[in-house]
Amino acid sequence: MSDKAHTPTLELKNVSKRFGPVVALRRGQITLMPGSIHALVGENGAGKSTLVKIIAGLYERDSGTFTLEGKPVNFKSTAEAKAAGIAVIYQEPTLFPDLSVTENVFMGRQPTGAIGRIDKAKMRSEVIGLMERLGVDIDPDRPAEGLSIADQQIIEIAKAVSLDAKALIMDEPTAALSGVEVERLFQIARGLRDEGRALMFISHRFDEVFSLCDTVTVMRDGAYIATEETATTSESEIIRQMVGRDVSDLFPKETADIGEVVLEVEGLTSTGNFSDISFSVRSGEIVALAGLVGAGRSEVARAIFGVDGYEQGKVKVGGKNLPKGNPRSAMDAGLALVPEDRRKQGLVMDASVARNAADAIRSKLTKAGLITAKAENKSAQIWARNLEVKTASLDAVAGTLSGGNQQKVVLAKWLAAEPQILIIDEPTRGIDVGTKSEVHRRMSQLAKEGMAILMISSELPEVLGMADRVLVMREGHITAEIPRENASPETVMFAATHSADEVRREGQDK
Amino acid sequence: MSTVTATKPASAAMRWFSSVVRSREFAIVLAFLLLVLATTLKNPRFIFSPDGWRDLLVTPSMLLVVAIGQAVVIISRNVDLSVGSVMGLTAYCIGSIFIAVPEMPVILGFVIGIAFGTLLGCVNGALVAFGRVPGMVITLGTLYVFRGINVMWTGSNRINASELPKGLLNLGTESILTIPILTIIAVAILLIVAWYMANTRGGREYYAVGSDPVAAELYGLPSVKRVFLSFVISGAMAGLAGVIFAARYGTIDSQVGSGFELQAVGAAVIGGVAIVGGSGTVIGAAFGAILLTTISRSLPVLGIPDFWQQAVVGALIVGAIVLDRILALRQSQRLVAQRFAEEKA
Amino acid sequence: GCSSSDKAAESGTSGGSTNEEPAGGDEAKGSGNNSITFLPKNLGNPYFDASYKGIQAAAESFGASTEEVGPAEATADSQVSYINTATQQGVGSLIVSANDKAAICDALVEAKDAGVKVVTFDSDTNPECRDIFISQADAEGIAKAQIDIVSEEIGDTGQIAILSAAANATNQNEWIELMKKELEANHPNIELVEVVYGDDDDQTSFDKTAGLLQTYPELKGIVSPTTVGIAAAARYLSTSEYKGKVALTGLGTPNQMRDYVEDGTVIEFALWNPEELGYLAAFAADALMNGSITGAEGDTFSAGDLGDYEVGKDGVVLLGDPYRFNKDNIGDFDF
Amino acid sequence: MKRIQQEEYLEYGTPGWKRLILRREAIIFALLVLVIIAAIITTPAFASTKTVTYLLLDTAAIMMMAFPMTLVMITGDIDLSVGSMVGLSSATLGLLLVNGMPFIVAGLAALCVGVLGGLFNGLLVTRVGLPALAVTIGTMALYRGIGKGMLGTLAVTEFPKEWTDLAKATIGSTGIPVVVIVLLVMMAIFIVLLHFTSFGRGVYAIGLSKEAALFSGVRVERTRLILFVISGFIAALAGIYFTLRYTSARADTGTGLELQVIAAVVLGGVSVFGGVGAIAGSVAGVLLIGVLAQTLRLHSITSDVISIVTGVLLILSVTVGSLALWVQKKRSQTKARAEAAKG
Ligand SMILES: Nc1ncnc2c1ncn2[C@@H]1O[C@H](COP(=O)(O)OP(=O)(O)OP(=O)(O)O)[C@@H](O)[C@H]1O
Ligand SMILES: Nc1ncnc2c1ncn2[C@@H]1O[C@H](COP(=O)(O)OP(=O)(O)OP(=O)(O)O)[C@@H](O)[C@H]1O
Ligand SMILES: [Mg+2]
Ligand SMILES: [Mg+2]
Repeated sequence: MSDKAHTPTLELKNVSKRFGPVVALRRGQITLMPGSIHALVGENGAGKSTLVKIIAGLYERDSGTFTLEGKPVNFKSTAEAKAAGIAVIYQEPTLFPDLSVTENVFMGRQPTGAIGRIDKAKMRSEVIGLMERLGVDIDPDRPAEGLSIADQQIIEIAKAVSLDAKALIMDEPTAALSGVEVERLFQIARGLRDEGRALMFISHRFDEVFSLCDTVTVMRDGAYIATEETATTSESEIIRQMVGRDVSDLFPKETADIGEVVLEVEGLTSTGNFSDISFSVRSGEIVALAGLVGAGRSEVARAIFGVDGYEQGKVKVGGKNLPKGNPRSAMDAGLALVPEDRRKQGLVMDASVARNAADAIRSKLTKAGLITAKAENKSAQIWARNLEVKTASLDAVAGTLSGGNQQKVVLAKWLAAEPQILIIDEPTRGIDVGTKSEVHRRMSQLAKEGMAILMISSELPEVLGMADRVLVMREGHITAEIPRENASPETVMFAATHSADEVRREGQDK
Repeated sequence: MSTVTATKPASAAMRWFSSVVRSREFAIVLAFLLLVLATTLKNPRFIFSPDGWRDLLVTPSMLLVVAIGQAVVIISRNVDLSVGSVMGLTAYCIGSIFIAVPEMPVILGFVIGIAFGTLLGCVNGALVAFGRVPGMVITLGTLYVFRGINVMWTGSNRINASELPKGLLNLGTESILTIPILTIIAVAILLIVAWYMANTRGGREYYAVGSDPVAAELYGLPSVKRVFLSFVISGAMAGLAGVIFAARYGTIDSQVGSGFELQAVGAAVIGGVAIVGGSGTVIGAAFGAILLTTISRSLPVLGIPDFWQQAVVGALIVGAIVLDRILALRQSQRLVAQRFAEEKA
Repeated sequence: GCSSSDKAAESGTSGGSTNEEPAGGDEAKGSGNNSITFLPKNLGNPYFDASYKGIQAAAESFGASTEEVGPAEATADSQVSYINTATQQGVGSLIVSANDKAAICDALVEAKDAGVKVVTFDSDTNPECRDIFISQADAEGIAKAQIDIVSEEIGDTGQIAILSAAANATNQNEWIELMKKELEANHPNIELVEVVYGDDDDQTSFDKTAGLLQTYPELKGIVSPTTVGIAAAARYLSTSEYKGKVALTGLGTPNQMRDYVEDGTVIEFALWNPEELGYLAAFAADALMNGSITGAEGDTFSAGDLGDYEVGKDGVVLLGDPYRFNKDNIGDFDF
Repeated sequence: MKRIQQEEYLEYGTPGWKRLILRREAIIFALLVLVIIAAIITTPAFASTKTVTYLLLDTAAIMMMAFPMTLVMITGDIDLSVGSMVGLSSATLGLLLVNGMPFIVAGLAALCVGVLGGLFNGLLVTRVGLPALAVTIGTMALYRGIGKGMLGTLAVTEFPKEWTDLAKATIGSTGIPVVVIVLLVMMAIFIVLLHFTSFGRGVYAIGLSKEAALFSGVRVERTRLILFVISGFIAALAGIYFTLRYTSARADTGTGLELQVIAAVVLGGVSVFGGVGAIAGSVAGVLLIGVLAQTLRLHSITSDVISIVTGVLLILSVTVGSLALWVQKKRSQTKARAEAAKG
């Protein structure tokens, strides 16, 4: 028993992996001990997800050793890794959209009865139990299609947790979650740890790393840097190891002159998503739209931009009505939307980085009706450089970029359009600290230059750090509007969890 | 406690009933019944005569089995355009065997036909699954190749009914309790495949693979095997259809089943199998096949002039898929409204 | 589809009957090229298979080489490609059964200009596009033979229907017109209730037969002037409750119809011998190639075992009358 | 490694010439040239102006339809109704001519029918939200059926001679048909449209991800609708060409043409999943099938073999690429392993 406790559940040493000319991983190393939660941190593109995929059996490593409970293994497929007791939550949710939530959780290992008949009732009740444990309310019979990223992530977690695995690997599981769900996840993770399983946790949020993990491994440029006990190291130490330098202010908010109202939303209603949403954004102002996951914030953004329709209400830009359901005219009016799902909405994953970066300014690049690859590349270069997108080349397929770098390309694409109003849904999801402060700095600067910014964020520090004004949504309604000086974690969270009336009453009480 | 157990079965039955009524398949069945009703009112012999009854049941059996296989392939996000050619080649193969060995038991003929179709399906499946290439291109290729082989083999030959053993031909008309044997075979296979697709791990994996192939791979599902098997099933079904053709029509030339691929895809799509994979049922596809076959049979009875019949068939196909879509939209709107109302309450 | 016997729809139409290629014969004679290319409507059709046998037999007797090419499906545009190819190859003569009387015309004219002798048989083109048309029988004769048989069998009274090939098959349509005239003139008690089109496809013809029988409960007879149609209809009838109650006749090949004649589904049907038709066409081609005829009206040539033939108006050569097959004589034929 | 060197990623990874050569279109073109050379060597009759004439006349209709089909398939849709539209256009033209309309009017009416048919397809796909495959299987039967119903037993064979001659005329003694001029103009238009306009960028984006395209301001539904209309229009044009070339208006004209067009386009490298393909590839695909068929026919090889060769070519066109990719992957992996072992 004690012997077992000292053999690592999973150990990789000197692992390398190349994709053609791109070296994704040069010297990957990690050791997961049973009964422990191990954090893996590193900049975007450091090779974390690649390491995960090697563990998962999706990629074959080029060199290095990989042992599972002391025995060398060589997975040729994800099925083999799964059979060996490794459960993986990938960075991007991978659900079957047409299948029900229940089927998604149990695919390939459904409980069966006589002659292989699936026991559907049993499966359903187990899923209900799982959802209860995770503290979420998702209909087990609904198809995965149309679930928000957060809900999808939760199902991924349910899937992995219900697998009775020796090692649970989680690649940024919390990127799409807000505080409440994160806390639930952590409780479960701790429970699994106490059962003696080995867990690996990747995140760009250091507060999470420190509150959950026992050990932390830092990677940089595809190579292992160091492993420390979380108890004996500090955030700034890790950031230094990770980035190779000190990161200045994470929320470099600059004061800007607040000007005219440029975006006005009046009584926007869409059945089942949100109702009676009214607010305005002025030039030079950063307005945050806060709330719990599933509050309907993204839906509001999509409706404003015209990707979705709405039943009632008006959207005005610079005093003029915006036709509904027409993204093109929204763009022409100076609107830009950085959507929440970069994989499906933000980028054409199979197109090149250059094409993607130039996608929002196609009409601007057109000369005499013609557009050339040269013009696209030129404009792409500028923004790729500004945001330090890490890619092998401009014609690399966007899907091969690391998660955070994909996010940067989406930002590049929309900043290139030089919008008057920027709606930005989870601007720094999956972005590393270094770049995060860079994105924040740039947002501040753009506001200062007169841009109106509507920022949807589930990260409270980001909301509090960046916003001039905070709008809080709950279940499709705006429950509070809080000026910067009054915004605090308590006020925002209270509004996010109570109805407008209650919030008002609470305010009067004070 | 007792009240709970007492009401539970009733509500389960109710739930089942309402889910059946709401299902996509139900709309097709309804359309089919209306069609049969209208035609029968016009001419009662459409079902109330021995031949009419038999034809009503037996004629769809060929498209029905092909549609079963096609549905499995489409559900796993592929399409099999070679079914017509597989069917033709199998029909000729089985015809030739029966001519060479007339005393061969008919059941063996079915086995050989299915085996031969399976073999051709394996060719498709191996190319698509192991080559990891789109099924549409491969099967468009094998559509040409199999048909070419068929023409080359058959030459100007043609198998006539008179050359085939009576035992086989009788199958085309014989029935048990007025249900034609070919129909019984087709329905039995339909039920087996439908059960397999709905209730087994393997069956559900076709849906998963079709719903999102990338996710299926990340998840560790045996996608290659499933894609391969879907084509094998489709081949086997097309092979069976070839034998049914031989039994029912008796005359086999080199063009048997040409153009059948699009009918099979059409049947599956009308029956609610999403062309992008991941959803639909083989039962739906089967009803699509029955509807499609019966439409073209009832038009002459309904007095539609011969020249215009194909146009009416086309209009009805379009109408059926539009209607299905509208019903689906209504349904989802109602669900959203319901959810919203519940949330408010 | 695999068609039956086609016949010159145009044999009756007026028009330039002059053969516009006087020099062609000499050219071919000089080149000594006597290869024959046979282009049926489509491959895989037993009717044309029999014709090709006749062509081969004839070619063997006068020492020419033969070759069969053609599309898998009976469409005019694919036939054009084969005609063009034959022109490029510079074959001696081309024997064609046309899928469309006009569509392949230009290609044939081009072939003629290049010195290829063009013989149409079974289904003709416009007369100016070929040298000679070998006609199986004249249209009136074909129409009358079928009406005669069906009227005899149904007692010259009651409803009948026609199961044709494709809706715009010229030869079929001409026969059907002539049949209507014949009915009107000589069989006032017979009512033609409908003409349906089986597209020369087994399955379609089979299902259309079923439709006819259901739609018209009083139906007494079916005429199917196409080999594919009559065989499919016979097969349906033979297993249905209408067997022996509904008369069936038309144009069919003995091998396909043998069983149905023997089991009483069909009493009598008509056709000519497609092998002889091919045989005659090959001899006509040979005569054109060696320059002994030009295809002008009045030219005569010898067709081996079949004896001597004379070219008629519009360059048409008639094989003879259609033959009626029944229980007594069907055993003598194998095609 | 330090911070990434900026110049490294500011350029394309592979040099321009290499990208050009490795493109699928280039490979198909190379194959086409090889086949032509082989045909010239093995087939004496091949090297003549007649070959050029016949080849281009035979493939003109397919080539025309291949242009819009390329775009439609790049958006991830498909149009199976084009073959039937050829028939419907032919029937419309014939019927109106028989009823005494001037040719120009009848031709314009046929083109209108094409536009309407394309619009109907497009509306069902974009407005009702039905899958293109399903819609066009239905309209394939519908349009063919309407054509058949309109013409009935009629087969029109009388056309103004100047028009039928034009359809077959060649430019001087070059053997190049006049219709090639039309094809070249079309090709130029479609190349610009697909490869050098914002519209074309949208077409690719739609094929790769409709949702992402929508979020980038691409008018997804409108683009798809326009493409269906173009497809219908050009199919009708091909119908008129067919009718004139064969001097015969029939409702069954163009039966099965849809699969031939799709086969050629797919051979030319257009992905059936959308997002991938180029006009040049489709042109090469059409010509490759045409030249092969022509050569085989000159060798008196029958249609069954031609159909087998076409099929095998299609299969090879995708499997060889996949095999090459696999080999490349294995090679780079071994290389990476070797390097890792050294370092
Ligand atoms: N399939 C692939 N083909 C080519 N390059 C790839 C591929 N997958 C990953 N890479 C490259 O490998 C590097 C490491 O990527 P990886 O996804 O492992 O980063 P990461 O550490 O997970 O970053 P993030 O925090 O942004 O998720 C990146 O530069 C990426 O572009
Ligand atoms: N297409 C859809 N069909 C059905 N339900 C949907 C659809 N899209 C979203 N939902 C549901 O609507 C609710 C609102 O989701 P939304 O993405 O707007 O939340 P959000 O506040 O933006 O959260 P997040 O922090 O994840 O961005 C969620 O419960 C989600 O599951
Ligand atoms: Mg990652
Ligand atoms: Mg959201």
